[in-house]
Amino acid sequence: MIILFGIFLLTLLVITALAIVRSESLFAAVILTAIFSLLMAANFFLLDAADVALTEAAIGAGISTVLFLGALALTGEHERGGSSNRLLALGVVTITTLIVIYATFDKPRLGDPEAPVQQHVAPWYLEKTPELIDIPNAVTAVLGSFRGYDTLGEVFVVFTAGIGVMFLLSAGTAPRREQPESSIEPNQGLRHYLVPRVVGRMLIPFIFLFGLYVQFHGDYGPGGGFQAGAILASAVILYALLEGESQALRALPMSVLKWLVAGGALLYGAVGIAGILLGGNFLDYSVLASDPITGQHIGIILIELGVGITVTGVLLCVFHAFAARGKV
Amino acid sequence: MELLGIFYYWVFAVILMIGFYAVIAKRNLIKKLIGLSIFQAAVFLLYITMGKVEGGTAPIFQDGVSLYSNPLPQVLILTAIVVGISTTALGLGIVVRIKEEYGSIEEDEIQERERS
Amino acid sequence: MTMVIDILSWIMLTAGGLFVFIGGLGALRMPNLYTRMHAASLTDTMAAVLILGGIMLQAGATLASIKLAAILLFLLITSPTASNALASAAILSGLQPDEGPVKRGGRSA
Amino acid sequence: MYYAVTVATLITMAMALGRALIGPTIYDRLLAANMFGTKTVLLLSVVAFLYGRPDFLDLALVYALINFIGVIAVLEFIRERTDSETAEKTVGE
Repeated sequence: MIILFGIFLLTLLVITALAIVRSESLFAAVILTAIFSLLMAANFFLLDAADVALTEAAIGAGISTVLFLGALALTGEHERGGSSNRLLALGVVTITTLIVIYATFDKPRLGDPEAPVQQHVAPWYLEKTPELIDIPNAVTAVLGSFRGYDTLGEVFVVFTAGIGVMFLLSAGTAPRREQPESSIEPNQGLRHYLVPRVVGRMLIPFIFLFGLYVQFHGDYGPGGGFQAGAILASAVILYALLEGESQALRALPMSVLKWLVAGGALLYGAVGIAGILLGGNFLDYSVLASDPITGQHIGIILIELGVGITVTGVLLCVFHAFAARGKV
Repeated sequence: MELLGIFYYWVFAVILMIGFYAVIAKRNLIKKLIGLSIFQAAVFLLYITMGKVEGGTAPIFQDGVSLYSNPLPQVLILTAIVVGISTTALGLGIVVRIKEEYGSIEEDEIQERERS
Repeated sequence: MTMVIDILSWIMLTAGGLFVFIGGLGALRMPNLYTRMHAASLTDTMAAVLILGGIMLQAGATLASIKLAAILLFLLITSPTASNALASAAILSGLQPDEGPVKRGGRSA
Repeated sequence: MYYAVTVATLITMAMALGRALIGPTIYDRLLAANMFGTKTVLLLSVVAFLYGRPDFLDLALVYALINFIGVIAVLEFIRERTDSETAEKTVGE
């Protein structure tokens, strides 16, 4: 029965994707992307990937819409229409689709426990997690400890992307501060819209609280640094939308955000170095405490914290970079 | 069941190619980026689909459950989603700069501007 | 006793499912934006109360019930707010109630 | 019985998607997206119980908390646009 639900949702997903590509208005395409993200999260959940669904939810529910709208505000929201070499593109796409579909006949069926992907390291991870790390969430164990190098790399990619956006969008224009503060319209957000403002302000503490819960409960349930970073960033972005961007910058100044961006990645790296100094390998947490399992717990909490801090910082820096560009 | 099991991969192929079409055929740069994120989503879906085990449940240990889905693809995709939004933001930043330099985000207009 | 609770929760779940369906139908069939918004808010509030309440009765006094109550609370707070913000945005861009979509600069896609 | 609710929710999701595809205004699409979000919350809660893993309600909670940020962002976007249009008009006059 569940598999039928999954197929229904997947069909909706295809329809949505088609609609996104066909729509002339970029604004409509962005809104449809939000629906696409909701469908993806529901699908991930049906396929047993609670952590992934949580990440998709935290990213897709607010941040990606906000970023795309920020870019649309700077570039214009209508596509001029028309495609270059439409027939050629359609031909290439059709042929590739057919080849990929032909290839799927050789793939293992959905849920086959004998499939090659289930035979490799995955059983080892599942078997050794209770013994070596002793936390219920195997995803966090693999993310933080078994494949800590990967995650370190991903954190640095996020870090680099954040630096890149800040470089790109701070170049070429006079800094805002030189303008008189009382130019035509001080950026005031949605202060005149009472209902969203009151309710939003009331909810921000709860979003923060929930973000912290996701951050520190990640060992026991779905969650972790990536999701928590996105949720915390959503809370601050909500504040910025309601009270105006300058207010949000007053609460969390750019200098603090830059420290967050670098500090999280540094914390992650520092945990790795600490492992070396205490006589283990890089990112080997077992030596952090006298008991290896406690050491693993400490290590995972610290690196998840680092991930959370960097993700929050990068997402907020990117948001502010787009918002500031619009005001110049 | 045979065909149902393979349907997931077909959906993956179709969504992948919808995104691919947007990237190669659309002239608008933001549309291309949206297409790229659809392409990305299709890959995420493929990975998660491969990790599913029949009768298993999410890999968060619970008493009385012995069969879990594969945690490894989930770890890869979880990080990839966050990396995806950061790189999309980078792409949007580049598009904004292009708009400021060339006054347009349509590919052919930019090329015309470049030639003249 | 469990029997009564079971029956009650099934009734709530069925009614909730019905409301969800009616609301969806309304959102699809109503003539203009503001009436559609009315239909959609039906599913956001009434159906959510019934469905989540029905599940809560099934779950009993557990942590899950508390989480469900929190979901219900936040849903009841946020979705009317979203409707309000949506209506404000529509009014702001010149879409009047009682009229169809206003054609202005090709904004209505 | 959970199945009945799930099916009803899925059908409503399809109808909301239909509204999002028809439009005609972007606000209709936004309304549909928002409705889709609420339906996803309900779907996720029901499926969590269907799977017998009620600890996954966190997911539904995320959507219940932050799904309306998208709508708020659109309101801010429209406000910004209207403001700049009025400003341009005043300058033009």
